[in-house]
This record gives sequence, structure tokens and C-alpha cells, in this order.
Amino acid sequence: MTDALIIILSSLGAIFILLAAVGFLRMPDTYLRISVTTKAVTLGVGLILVSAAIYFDDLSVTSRVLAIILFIILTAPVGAHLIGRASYFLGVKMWDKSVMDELEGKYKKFSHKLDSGDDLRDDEEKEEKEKD
Amino acid sequence: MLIAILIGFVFALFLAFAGKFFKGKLSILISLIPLGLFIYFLQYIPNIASNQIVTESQQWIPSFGVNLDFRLDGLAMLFSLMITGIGTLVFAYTSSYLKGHVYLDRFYAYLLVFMASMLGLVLSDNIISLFIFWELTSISSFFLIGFNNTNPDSRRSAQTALAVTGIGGLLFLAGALILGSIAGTYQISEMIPLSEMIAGNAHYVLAVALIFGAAFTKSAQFPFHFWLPGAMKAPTPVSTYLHSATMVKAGIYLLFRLTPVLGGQEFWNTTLLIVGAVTMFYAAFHTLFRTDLKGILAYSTIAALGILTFLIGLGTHEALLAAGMFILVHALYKATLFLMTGAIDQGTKTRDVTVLSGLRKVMLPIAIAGILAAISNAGIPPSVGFLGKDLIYESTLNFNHSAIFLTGLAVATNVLIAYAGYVTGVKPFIGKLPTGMEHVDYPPLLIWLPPIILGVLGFVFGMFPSLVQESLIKPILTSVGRDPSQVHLKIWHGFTPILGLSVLTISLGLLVYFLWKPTKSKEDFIERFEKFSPKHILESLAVLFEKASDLWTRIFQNGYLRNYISVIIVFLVGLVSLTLLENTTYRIDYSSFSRLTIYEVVTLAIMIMSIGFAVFTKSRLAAVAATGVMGYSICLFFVFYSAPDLAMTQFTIDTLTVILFVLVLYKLPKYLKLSDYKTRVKDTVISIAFGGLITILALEVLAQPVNEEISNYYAENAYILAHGKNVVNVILVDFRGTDTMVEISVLAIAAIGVFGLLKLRLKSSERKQK
Amino acid sequence: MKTIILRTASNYLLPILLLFSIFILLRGHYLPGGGFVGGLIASIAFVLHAFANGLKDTKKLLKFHPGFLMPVGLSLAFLSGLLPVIFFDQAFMTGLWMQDPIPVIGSIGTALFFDVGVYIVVLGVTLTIIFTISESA
Amino acid sequence: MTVEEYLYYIILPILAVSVLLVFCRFVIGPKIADRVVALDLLITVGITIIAVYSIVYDQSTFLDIALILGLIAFLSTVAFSYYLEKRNKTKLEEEKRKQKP
Amino acid sequence: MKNRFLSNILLTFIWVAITGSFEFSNYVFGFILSFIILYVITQGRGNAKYFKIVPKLISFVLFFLYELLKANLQVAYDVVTPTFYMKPGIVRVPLDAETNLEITLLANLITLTPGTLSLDVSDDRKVLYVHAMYISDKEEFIQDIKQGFEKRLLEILR
Amino acid sequence: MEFLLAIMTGVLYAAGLYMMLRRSLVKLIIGLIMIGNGANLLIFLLGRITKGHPPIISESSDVFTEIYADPVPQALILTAIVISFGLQSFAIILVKRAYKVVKTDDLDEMNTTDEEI
Amino acid sequence: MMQQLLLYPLLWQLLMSIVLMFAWRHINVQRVMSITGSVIGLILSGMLFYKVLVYGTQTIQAGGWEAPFGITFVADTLSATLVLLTSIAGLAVSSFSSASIIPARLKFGYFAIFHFLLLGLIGAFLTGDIFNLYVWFEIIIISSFVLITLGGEKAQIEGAVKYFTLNFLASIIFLTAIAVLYGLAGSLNMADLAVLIPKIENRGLVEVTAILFLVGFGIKSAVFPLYFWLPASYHTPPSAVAAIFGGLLTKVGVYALIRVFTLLFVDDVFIDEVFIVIATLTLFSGAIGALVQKNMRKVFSYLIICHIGFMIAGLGMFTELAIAGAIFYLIHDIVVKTNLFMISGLIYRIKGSNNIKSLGGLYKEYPKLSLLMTIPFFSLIGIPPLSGFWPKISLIIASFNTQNYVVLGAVIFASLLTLIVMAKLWSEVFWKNPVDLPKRDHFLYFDKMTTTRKLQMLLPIVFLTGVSLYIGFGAESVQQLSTRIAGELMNKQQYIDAVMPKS
Ligand code: NA
Ligand code: NA
Repeated sequence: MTDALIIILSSLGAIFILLAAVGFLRMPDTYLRISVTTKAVTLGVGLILVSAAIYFDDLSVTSRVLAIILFIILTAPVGAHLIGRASYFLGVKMWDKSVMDELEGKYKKFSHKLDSGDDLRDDEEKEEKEKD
Repeated sequence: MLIAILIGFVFALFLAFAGKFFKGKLSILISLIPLGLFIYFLQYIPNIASNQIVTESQQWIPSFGVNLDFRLDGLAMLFSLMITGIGTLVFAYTSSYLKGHVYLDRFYAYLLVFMASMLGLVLSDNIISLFIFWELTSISSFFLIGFNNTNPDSRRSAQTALAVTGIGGLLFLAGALILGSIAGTYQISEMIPLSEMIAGNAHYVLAVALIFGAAFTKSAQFPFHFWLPGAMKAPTPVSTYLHSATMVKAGIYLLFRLTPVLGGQEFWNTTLLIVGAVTMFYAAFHTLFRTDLKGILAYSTIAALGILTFLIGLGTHEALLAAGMFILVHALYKATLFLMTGAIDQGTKTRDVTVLSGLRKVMLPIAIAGILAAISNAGIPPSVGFLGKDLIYESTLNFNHSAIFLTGLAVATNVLIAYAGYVTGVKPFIGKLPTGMEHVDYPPLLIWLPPIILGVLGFVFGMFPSLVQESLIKPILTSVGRDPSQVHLKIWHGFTPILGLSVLTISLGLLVYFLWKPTKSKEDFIERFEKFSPKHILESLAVLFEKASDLWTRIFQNGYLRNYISVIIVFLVGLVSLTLLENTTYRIDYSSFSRLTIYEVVTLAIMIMSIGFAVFTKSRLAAVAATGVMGYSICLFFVFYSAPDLAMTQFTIDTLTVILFVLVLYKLPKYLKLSDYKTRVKDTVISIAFGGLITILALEVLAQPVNEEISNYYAENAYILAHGKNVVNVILVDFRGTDTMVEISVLAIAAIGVFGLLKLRLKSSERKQK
Repeated sequence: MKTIILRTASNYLLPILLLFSIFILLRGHYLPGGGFVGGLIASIAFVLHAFANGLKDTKKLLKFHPGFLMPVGLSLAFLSGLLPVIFFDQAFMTGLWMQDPIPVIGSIGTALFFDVGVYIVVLGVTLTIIFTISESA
Repeated sequence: MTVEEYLYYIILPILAVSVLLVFCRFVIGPKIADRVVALDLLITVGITIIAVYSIVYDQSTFLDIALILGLIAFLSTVAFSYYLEKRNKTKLEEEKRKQKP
Repeated sequence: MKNRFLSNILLTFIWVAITGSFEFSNYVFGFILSFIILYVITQGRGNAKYFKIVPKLISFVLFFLYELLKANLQVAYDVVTPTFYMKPGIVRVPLDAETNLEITLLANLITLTPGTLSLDVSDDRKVLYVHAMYISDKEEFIQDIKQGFEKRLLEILR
Repeated sequence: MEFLLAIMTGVLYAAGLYMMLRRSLVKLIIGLIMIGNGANLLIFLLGRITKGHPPIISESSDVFTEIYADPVPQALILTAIVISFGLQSFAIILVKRAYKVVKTDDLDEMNTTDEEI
Repeated sequence: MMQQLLLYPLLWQLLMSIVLMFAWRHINVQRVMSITGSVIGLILSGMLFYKVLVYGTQTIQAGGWEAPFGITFVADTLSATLVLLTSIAGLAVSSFSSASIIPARLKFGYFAIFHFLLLGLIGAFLTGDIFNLYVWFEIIIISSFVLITLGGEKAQIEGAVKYFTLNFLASIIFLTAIAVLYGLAGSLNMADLAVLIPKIENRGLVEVTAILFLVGFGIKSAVFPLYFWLPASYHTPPSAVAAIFGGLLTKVGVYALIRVFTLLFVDDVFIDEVFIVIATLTLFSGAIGALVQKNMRKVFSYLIICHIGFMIAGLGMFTELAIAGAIFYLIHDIVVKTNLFMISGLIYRIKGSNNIKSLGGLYKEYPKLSLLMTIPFFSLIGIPPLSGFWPKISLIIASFNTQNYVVLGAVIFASLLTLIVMAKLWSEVFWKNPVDLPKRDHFLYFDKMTTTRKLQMLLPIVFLTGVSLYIGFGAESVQQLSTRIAGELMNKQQYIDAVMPKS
């Protein structure tokens, strides 16, 4: 019974990871790649770790596995957010079939302050002009 | 005797601290030291005359067989008396000659050191301690030649002299040590009975050649003679004392001293004959072209030294006797001539022999001394010089081979030496006093008395040779193991061919003196041949050598780190491949290897690719990231091969390294220039060779059996004795805890270093304060 | 970096990582872990916090300069090695152990104090290095 | 086929292939961000490999390594993002400095 | 006070969980340890309520897992098939969430769901910029987030 | 597998050396890291490798009951890794400092101490 | 407690370093502590030396784990001597540093690192474990990196990059050698290895390992063609630092070579030949390098290289006499080179330069000081009967006895060039008329220093000069010591027995 469970879970996990890997390789732009991977992998890792927990059937192992999963859920999206954001600063282009970009022009060039779009005045440029 | 030697050193040291009291009038008191020593040695005359040898022995460094063994025999007595006697006069002379000089105290200190070293040299029976004093004479000579140290010429001459005598000293050391090894003792007196055994040794020639090197440099033999004319930059007392009377004779002394040990062999005799002959004639010839009093004297000194070498080379009974006598003779008249020169120089401010004349009118005592010395120099009876010359001709005429040739050479040399004596000792005093020299100050007592004493002594000994015959001359022969019973010094031997030769020498000398006038243009003429002179050749060689040194140094220390690395690795790879090629049987034991699995292969592949990527990428950051991947793959290997602790540490440290890189990198510019294709190919070859070598080495080692004693011990005792189950950790904190203690210290130091490197900003005022 | 997301996450990760680092430290004698890794993880916790909140905040958190940890840790390690020399005339670094192991941590001995010393030094070192760089960045 | 064998012969190869695919992206790039994400992904897949390996060799100890990987893997992502942002700033500042005179 | 106490308890549990040793002494030890750590790191932090959230929490977790699986399959399909059906873009999503924790959790949950990626939050915390793979209708997309994740999340947290 | 690991070690040494021979200071340090890792791997490999049996005594016994990996090389490598970390961080900072005072990371331009004799 | 005496010099330095770290910014406290601590360290080393001299080789098994399982510390006569010399040089440099190192540097942990460096040196001399030796080497190089870069000036950094890289490379090669050795013999304890290595059948591999050690230690001891880091860097740090570097750093490499090649790899003709060739070329390269330098400290740097050749030659000839010569030279060189670099520092304080061209007139201005300086100068040249002279006797005889005439020639050549170089230096720096250097603003010239500071600079020079005079005039005892050391080294069994008593 546990064997079957382990096999199923680990197979699912492995497949998700493989798909994520393929997706990561195939996706046309950076944002899409980030987008595709963070979660597929999270799911895959989770499944495989759970199968490890089932295999060892030991409280300390189980708690450790849960801790790992928790950590990954906690950190993976933060990482994705950071690198996605940094890519945007660097001017990494989106896929040319993208339908919209509502973030365009919202970042201040130097301070990296992000505008909500409600107030369209560019403080930074104003400051610059005042200085000159 | 040890005390006698040490007195000089002790007083020199004393002067270094209390010198200011001896800069003025009190300086004459220092002459009491050599005078006291002179008297001290005189008291042994009876012993020496009765063939008693005075010895004294003091253990010093028995491990090396180096002892302070002193031995006062005839030869040593002759030199000791010369050193202290002439020393007394020179010391006294100095106190007037350098009166008021700011560094008079230093000068005396050097002189004392020299005198003491010279005494040590002639008194040592141990060849190593002899060498020690030998070196000390070179050093004190260096300081004395460079005494006028603000003058660049003085400094250069001092360095040249030191370099030449330094070479000699080192050759001497080697020769002495080899000789000691052959003989099994460093005691010269103990070597004498072994002389045949030594001569039969395969290294006899080597030892002798090295010792010749020492003697020839010290005694200014051709082609090493050139330092001596340069050394005339020293104040006159120094020229008198070191560079004519005593130090330059140290080489002769050494040859003399070793004659019973090493002499009598063809190599010994022939070399000395040739070198002596060349030197004496070359130098004597050169006196013709000099106009500086000191220059002429320097060359005639070299010629005299050549004669001495020549005589020792002859090696016969008569020749050795002649040499012994000539040492004394030469010291007496040459010292006189130098002291005289000093007086002239001080009075007239010139030493140019073409200008000087008629000085008898203003410095009569000096003139007397000069003329006495010139007579002795020319060998005119009844001076002691006549005796000396007599003995020389006797020894050449009685020599078995080519007596005529050798005698001819001796005559020619002596003629020129006689000329030199006339030119220096007579010419300045006769004739008309040039205008402007009428008011030359009359020399003070301490200036004219010493040369007079020496000059007169030359006649006293000449007229009463018995004064020195028993006490000095005979014992010299005894001390070199010859029978002195045949020696009868006297002025008149009857009409013999030798007398004829003497007369010939004297008159030919006079002839040359009258026919040949030294002029500047003649000096300039000989200067043209300067580029063929040993001095010039050696100097050019030295310059060439320095250029080559510079080149060699720059080739290796070229400033490019990558070249340094390449050289080191090529050296390593070269050595290792040499060994591997020769000694190893290649055996790879595949059967002991573990199975290949796909995850390992993939990890490996990724690792290699990431390395390749890191190497070839143009982006610095990508290289860092690739390095990270590489680290993580290693981490996986540690997991695969049962090293969880390693995996954890490697992983965290890799992450931290990436962070560090990232914090540093963003300020840097892009990768700049790439090296050219050729460099890259070269580097690739070196790298592959290096890596390949490591791989082969690893495979070879893996084929060797394993010793597991230690790891088994750890495994068995980790829990039972050290209370831990993670054996790696137990090793780290217990079995090998000291490693870890040091290691955390390393970390702490690195952190302090980083802190200092980034936080410490020197202000510009602090910048150069090393 | 001015991002709420990272800042918030780091505030929660900091205590978790610190706890974890001590866990790793204490179990090192029985299972993988120990002072090194423990110290490294602890420092990573603070580094993360510094990335998210800026160095000033992290320094405020620490209350003293991390460099101070280095001599403290070294002293601890040194003393635990010296203890047997001073009190028992045994060789430097000889392990001294309490008779009975206590729960969670296991046997208490000089080796444990030594490992704690290592932990503190590693923490101090890493933080000093990284803080210094960030400050002069 | 036992669970261990299944994991060994089926799952580990799949994971290995995935790692290779991710690594291809690392090499291709083209942007630094892609590489950073790839690095992150490699570590995460590494966690799964370690987990499977721990089952295959019945060594739960290895899960501790996975734990550490899970905890600090994203730190390098944070660092790289920090770098990219900072470098971008530096670059812009330099451009600004150049434009001004 | 309450907040700190709760964190403390939470950390104690985490300690016990990761050590895997459930003796009483370990709880005490963990408690002390967390106390020390909290002391070291304490700076002001927002308050939150800790009761009445358990049922909502469970349903939320289930909802999230469902979303996760669904979206994963959607992306997986797109990855496996040769042609892309994506319509990606960056959408500006206005926020109701206010506190740091709310915003962060929301953003992370969005990122964890395949096909969407929270890029950044505006400095005045009013807007979340989301990169999404499938934007057939922008408004619908925004509403999905606001009615789905955000609403449920805020119910739990407030 | 040992065969491949031996090659791997060689590759690390070779690549490390190659990087050290470049002109960029950063590459130099990456090279140092690589070669350092190579040395660690060499210790590991030559201490003989064992799969799946960490040198940790099982909870239930006082000594090892089955085979285990040699713990000594592991301890040595751990020490070496940590020491290298100290050196590496120092070196990385050196790059920073060097760039600040010498204004380049080109090693070819850092030879004044050798040039001025 | 006296049972543990062997480790006290070591533990004391560690304690000093830690306490000095606590006293971080209090530089006056640090000055006092460092000097007093160095005195105590010297006393402890002296006690150890005495004990070894009287009772023979001492050992301690750290952690109480008997050899070859734990880490063994061994003080045979060689180690005890070197520890003593380290403490002597350490005391001198400590005092010199407290006067000459500027407060800015002192505020950044100078003294702590300095004592860490001494710790590393003492540890390296005392350890009996090859990996532990590696660890001590690391502490030495990292502290020397820090000392060499402290202040981070351009020249310092450029020098440091080379110093760092090449020393790191040396460490890696050393580590590689350890890896191979462990793979072959399965042990790290040197006494144990001395027993195990001769039993290894594949001699080729043993020889390769030996070569790895040779190159690794060769880089550290700066022999040809591995010395490049030294001339590139030694003239860049403050003089006090250069003094301790010049005196001790390369010597620890030499020590390691001596230890390894008398204990582990003996009777290898090829290696001995390599040593001979290396020694000859080192003597040659170092000497001619010194000849062309224009900076006083660079001259000394090349002379360091040159004189390492003497020691390597002694090792290569591998007779008791030759090794005794090498050891004697080692003892002499540590004292004299330390002193010379301090002297160059003193001259720098007086004149504000170390460039030979811009120096001059010292003899006129500071006659007594000049007189003092002549002693180390002459000792270096080997003017008999000063310290540098005696070992040459052993070396020359040994090279004659083993028919290594090239070595004989090289020894003479190097001695001669040393003489010429030093004479040139003396003539330029002391004799030549003073060159008018522009007075530096804010530069603390020697004559402006307080008397205490002056004494702190002068006394160490006097102290070391005294020591070198003792080595020269008391050459008998030093030679007996060297012969005893050489005897111990030639008979490795006594080392093995001391570490692992046959039970
Ligand atoms: Na551990
Ligand atoms: Na360690």
C-alpha cells in the first residue's frame, strides 16, 4: 500500500519536475520562464518529499519533510518576485506576443520607486530639474 | 700573544666610544700601543735566535677545529716586528699628518683593527683563524681606503679593493678547508710532516690553486694587481702601512708559510714563477709611465711583490733567503718613500713628479730620508738594499733551468725599480725649486722623523747585517724548514758575477732616470692601452655581468603573475613527469571501481559543462553563477558518496561565496582585454598537462592498497571514548580538534583582514609611514 | 532592496533560520551538522535580513558589532581546550564529559563547548565580512 | 520491482534528465536573470534528487541536507537580484555623469 | 505582548518539529531558545488575530491546492504541446490587502499558482503588478484574484 | 566511477590553472576556487569513496555495524573548505580594494612592484 | 603542569591574540601587552628549549589520543630551537612595531594578527602531523596576507595579489601532496608516515609525492624558480612586518623541507640532485638579483632568496655536516634578516626613503648607529668570525666531501656577491654625502620621536645584534647545537620512538 503510494506520488512529482524543466527550456521570455518554474517545481518537490516521508514513516523525518516544504513555499515565490522585478529594471524584453504591459514607465529610473499609477507625476524628474 | 692581538681590537672599540678624547693632541698616545707591542715582540728575539718557537694555544671553536693557536717563529717574528715597528712610526706620523681631522679617532680605530688583524694573521698557526684575520685585514683596508668617504673615487676604490680581496678571501677559505680536509688538521705546523701525502692527493692542485687565488689577489699579482694603485686613494699613512709594508705582503706571507706544506711541486713552482715574473716586469714597466708619486710607488710595490712571488716560485734555499731578506728591505725603503711622499703632498699639495724639484731647500730632513730610501731601493751599497739585490741575483743565477733568462728578467725589473726609486726619492729634491714652493711649511717633527728613522735603519742593517742575520733572517729559513747554517750576510763578497749584475742594475737605473723623463703625455700614451689592461677587462666584464644580472632578473621577475604561475607549474609538471616516466608501471584497477550510475554521470556532465562555461563566458557574473553550479554539483557528489557534513558545508559556503562575489562585482568594469591566441594555446597546454598529471596520479594512487588502521580506530572509539556518533564531527572537535582551533583562528584573521582592508583608509600623511 | 515582500518574508525567516542553526549546531555530534554549518546558517539568516531591510536595521538588531563575537567564540573554544590542562593536567583539547547525557543535547562535554565556540566564531566572521563589504559597497 | 529499484531506475533518471534540461537553459541564458533562475531551479531539483537518493540508500540523514538546501537556496537568488539592481543603478549613474558635462 | 507570546509559541513548535524530539523538556528548551531569539530580534511588528481562523484556514489550503493543480495542468499542457496558447502580459491589480503580511502572503500565493507571477508592489501599497500567462480578459483576471485569493486570505487574516 | 572522478579532479585543476593564467583578477579568484575544489575532491577520492554509508553510527548501536565511508578525509576536507572560505573571502575583498586603488582588475597592469627595481 | 610545557609557547601566543582582539581599539594597552607578552613567550620558549636540551625530544598527544590517532606535537632540538628563535625575533619585532607602526594600523588589529602569525610559526615548528602542519601554514599565510595588505596602498595591493596567489598555489600543491600521501599510506602522523612510507612498493609514486612537497614548500621557502612572490611583495609592507617576514616566513618553508625530507622521503638520489640544482640556481639568482636592485629592502629581499640557497644546498648534500651547516645558517639567518629589515625601517624613519640613490650620509650623522648596523651587515656577509661565516665552513667541506663542486662554487659566488652588494650598500647609504630629500609634511622622523619610541626601535636592533654576535663568537655552542640537530635529523628513528614509544 505505502509502496504504491510512494510510487504514484514520486512519479507525479518527477513528471511535474520534468515538465517544469521542459517548460523552462521552451518558454520564450524570462518572465514566462520564471512563472512556469516556480510552481511546477514546488509541486514536484513537495510530492517527492512527501513520498520520502511516507517511506521512512518516522516522526522526525516527517516533521523535517514538512519543514522543507514549508521553507520552499515560503521562499520560492519571494525569489521569483525578486528576480522578475530585477529583470524588469534591466529592461529585459517581454515576448513579442505579449498582450499588455501596465508596469511600463512606472518605475523611477534611479530610486526604483514604484508608482501605483494613481498619481502620474514623476517626482524624480522634477527634482532633477529643480537641481539644474 | 692573544692579549697582544686583542689589545688592538679592544682599543679600537674603546675609540668608538671615547674617540672624542683622542681627536686632538692626545692622539699621539695611541702610538704607544704599537710601540708597546713592538717591545713585547722584541723580548722574544733571543728565543727566536736560538730556534725556540713560542706557541700559545686557546680553544675557540673545537667543533670546527678552529683554535686560536699562535706560533711565533722567525717568519712571524719578522712580520710582527714590521707590523708593530712600522706601525709605531705610522701611528706617530698620522697624529701629525691628520692633525685636526674630524674623524681622526675613527682612523686610528681602523688602523688598530688592521694592526691587530695583521698580527693575528702572521701569528696564527691555525689556517682557519689565519683566514679570519686575513678577512679582517681586507675589511679594515676597505674602511681605510674609503676613509675620505665623500669622495666617489675613494668609495669606488674601496669597493674594488674589497671585491678583489674578497674573492681572494673566499678562495682562501675554500682552499684552506680543502687543505684541512686533506690533511686532517688545520694546524699548519702539523701539516708540514704531511706534505708528501698532501702533494699526492688528487685535490692537491685544487687546493693550491685556491690558495694561489688568495695570495695573488691580496698581494696584487697580475692580473689582480689593479686594486692596489686604486687603493692609493687612501691617506698616505694607509698606503705606507697597509699597501706597501704589511697587508699586501700577507699573500707573500701565506705562500712563504705554506712552502714547506705545499711547495716543491711543479705546479707550485711553475705557477709562482710565471705569475711573479709577469707581475714584476709588467708593474716595473708601468712605473715608467706614471707621474703621480704614489702611482709610481704603487707600481714599484707591485713589482716588488712580483719579485717576492717569483722568488718563492724559485723555491730554492737561496731564493727563500732572498725573499725573506727582500721583505725586510722593501718594507724599510718603501715605507720611507711613502712617508716622504705624504710629507711632500702635505707641504706642496701636489704629488706630480713632473712638477716637483728642489724641495731639499724647504724640507731637508725629508730629502735626506728620500735619498736614503732611493739608495737602498736601487741597491747601492752599503744599504740593506744591496744585500737584498745580491741575494736575488744569487738565487736566479744558481737556478738550474734558464738561469740566464730569469736573471735577465730580474735585472730588467730591478733596473726599472731603481729608476722608480730615483724618480720618487731623488728627483723631487734636486734641481731648482719651482716658483710658488718657496714658502712651503717646514715639516713638523712627527712627519720627518719616522721616514728618517726608517731610512737610517736601512743603512744600519746594511752595514751591520749581523744585527738581523741571527735574529731574523736565519730563523726565517728555519721556519720554512730549511737549514740556515749557510747564511752569511755581508756587503762584500768579492768580485763576483753578482756584483757585476748589481753594478749593472744601479747604473742602468741611473741611465734610464736621466734619459727618460716621466711626462703627462707619456702617461696619456699608456692610458691608450688601458682597454687591454686586466683592470679594464675585468671592469668591463663586471659591467657586462651586471647587465646580464639585470637581464636575468628581469626575465624571471617580469611582473606578470601569470608568467610566475606558468613557470612554477611547468617546473612541477616537468619534475613529476620525469619521475612518472621513469619509475611507474601504469596499472589501473578498474575492478575495484564502483558502478557508473546515470545521476552521477549527469552530475558530472553538468559540473564539467559549468566549468567550461565559467572558463569561456564573457560575463563575469555568469562565471560566478557557473562557479556556483560547480560547487553545488560537488555538493551532490558529497551526498552521493556519504559525506553529508561536507555537502552541507560546501553548499552554505558556496552560497556565501556567491554573495560575496556579488557584493563586490557590481563595481567592476567589464572583462577587459583577452589574451591573444598564442597565449591561450600555451596556457591550455600547460593547464591540460597539469590536470592530466593530477588525473594520472589519482588513478595510480587508487590502484594502491589501503591502510585503514586510523579510520578504524576513529570509528571504533568515536562513541565509546568521545561520546559522539557523527564520526566526522567527533574528529573535528575532538580527535583532531587542534586543526579546528587553528581553523577558526584562520577565519577570524581573515575577517579582521577584510575589515582592515576596507575600513582602514590611510590619510595622505600616514600613507608613506611604513 | 525596497520590497515589502522580501522584507516581510525575511522577518519571518530570520527566527526560523536562527532556530534551525542552533538545532544544527547541537545535533552535530550525533548527526550531520555542527558548529560550522550552524554558524554559517545563522549568519545567512542575518545576511538575508540585511538584504531585505538594509544593513542599519540588521545592525540595530544585533546590538553589538559582530566582530566582537570572534574573540568571544575563540575564547570559548580555547578555554574548552585549556580546561583539561589547567584542572586535570591533561593534554590540550582532551575531552571532558559529564557522566550522564541530558535530553535533546546529549552528552555535555568540552567538545560541545568547543563546537559552540566554533559556531560563534563562524557567525562573527561571516557577519563581519559581509557587513563590512556592504557598508563600503 | 521494489520501491527502491523503481526510484533508482525510473525516477532518478527522469530527475537527471530534468536537471540537464535546466542546465541547458543555464548555458543558453541569454539573460543573467535566466541563469539565476536556472541556478535556483537546479538546486530545487537537487533537493528532490537528494530526497530520492535518501530513500534508495535508506539514509534519512540526507534529508537534512535537503533541508539546508531548501532554506538557503533562494539566498543566491536574492543576492543576484540585489546585484542586478545595484549594477543597473551604478550604470545609470555613470551614464548620467557622462551626460552632464 | 500577545503577538510576541504567540510567535514564541509558534517558534517553540517549529523547534520541536525540526528536532523531532517530543519530550516535555524539549518544549521547554525550545521555548527558552525562541524567547532568546525573539529578544534578540524584536522590533515593532503588526498585530494579528489568532482565533477563529482554523476552519477558514483549512478550506483556504484546499482551495489553494486545487488552484495549484489546475493551473499546473494548464501550463503543463501548454508546455507539452508544440504551439503556445499563451497571451502573457503584466496586469495592474489594485489591492485591498493592507498590512505587510497580507500583501506578502497574497503576492506569494499568486506567484505559487502557475501562470502568474507577482512582479512588485507599488510603494504606496495600493497596487500589485502581476505577470500572467493567460490574459483573455483583463478585468476578469483581476476579479479572479480579488474574489479568489485576496478575499479568502483577508477573511483569515482579519 | 572513480575513473571519471579522477578525470573530474584533473579537469578542476586544469580549469583552475587556466583561469589563474588569465588577466582578470576575478577570473584568477574563480580559478583559485576551482583548484581548491579540485584539491578537496582529490583528498576525497584518494581516501576512497563509499556510496550511501555516511560515517555516522546508528542510533541503536555504539559502533558501526556495516561498512561506512572513511571519516578522516571528510574531516580534512571540511577543514580545508572552511580555510579556503576564509582565504577566498579575503581574496574577493582584495579584488575590490585592488580595483579601488589600482583602478583596474587587469593583472597585467599590476606590476609596478616588480618593475621599479 | 610542566608536563604540558611543550604547548605553552603555542597556547600563550593564542591567548595573546585573543586578548588583543578584545583590546581592539586600545592601542597603548596593546603595545604594552604585546611587548610584555612577547617577553613571557620568550621565557616559555626558553624553558622549552632548555628542557629539550636536557631531557631530549618532548612530545604531547593533543586531546590525549595517542599517536598516530590524535595530533602529536613534537619538540625535538630543531623545533625547540626554531621556537626559541621565533620568540626572540617576535619580541624584537613586537617592540619595533610598537614604535614604528602607525596608530591607524594598530587600530585595525595589527598586534592580534602579529601574534597569530607567531602562533602559526610556532605551531608549524611543533606539530608532528602533516595535515596539522598544513593548517598552521594556512594561519601563517592568512595572517601574513592581512599584515601585508593592512593599509591597502597601491604597492601593497599589487604585491599582495602576487603574494596571495602564489602562496595559495603553494598551499594547494601541499594539500595535493597530503591527499596523495593519505591515499598511499592512510596516515597523517609524520612519525607513523616515516614508518609507513618505506614500506610502500610503488616508489615512483612516493617520489612524485616527494616532488609535490618539494614544490609546495619550495614556493614558500622562495627557491629558484619558485620565488617570484617574494621580490614582488616584501618591500611593500611596513618594515616591522617585513622584518618578521624576512626573518621567519621563508624559514618555515625551509623547516618544512628539512623535516619532510629527513623524516619522510630519505635516500632519494633524484630528489637530492634536484635540491642541489635548485640550491645552486637559487644562490645564483638571488645574488645577482640583489646586485641590480636600487631599493634597500629589495636588495635584502633578493638576499633572502640567495641565502635560502645555502640551507637547501645543505639539505641536498644530505650529510650530517651539510645539514649541520644548513641548520647553523638557518639560525643565523633568522636573527640577521629580521634585524636587517628592522634596520631598513629605522633608516626609513631617519631619512624617509629606502631608495639607495636618495640615501646617504648616515655615517656622518649617526656614527654610533652606523657602527651598530655594521655588525648585522658583516654578519650577513659572513665576515669572520661573525655569525654568517661559520656555517659556510660546514657547507664548503661538505660540498668538497660529496664532490659537489658546483655547490662549492655557488657558495663562494653567493658569498662574494653578498659582500659586493653590501659594500655597495654601505658605500651608498652610509658613506655617500647625504642627498637632500624634501622634508615630508606630517612624517614622523626619527629625531622627532619621543625617547621611549626611539628606544622601542633601537633596543630590538641592539638585542638582535647581540644575539648575532653571540652566534658568531659563541659559534662553538651553536655548532654543537646544529650538529646535535643534524644528528637527530639523520637518525629518524629517535623521532619515531619519541612519538610512538615501542610498547
Ligand atoms: Na558535523
Ligand atoms: Na574543521
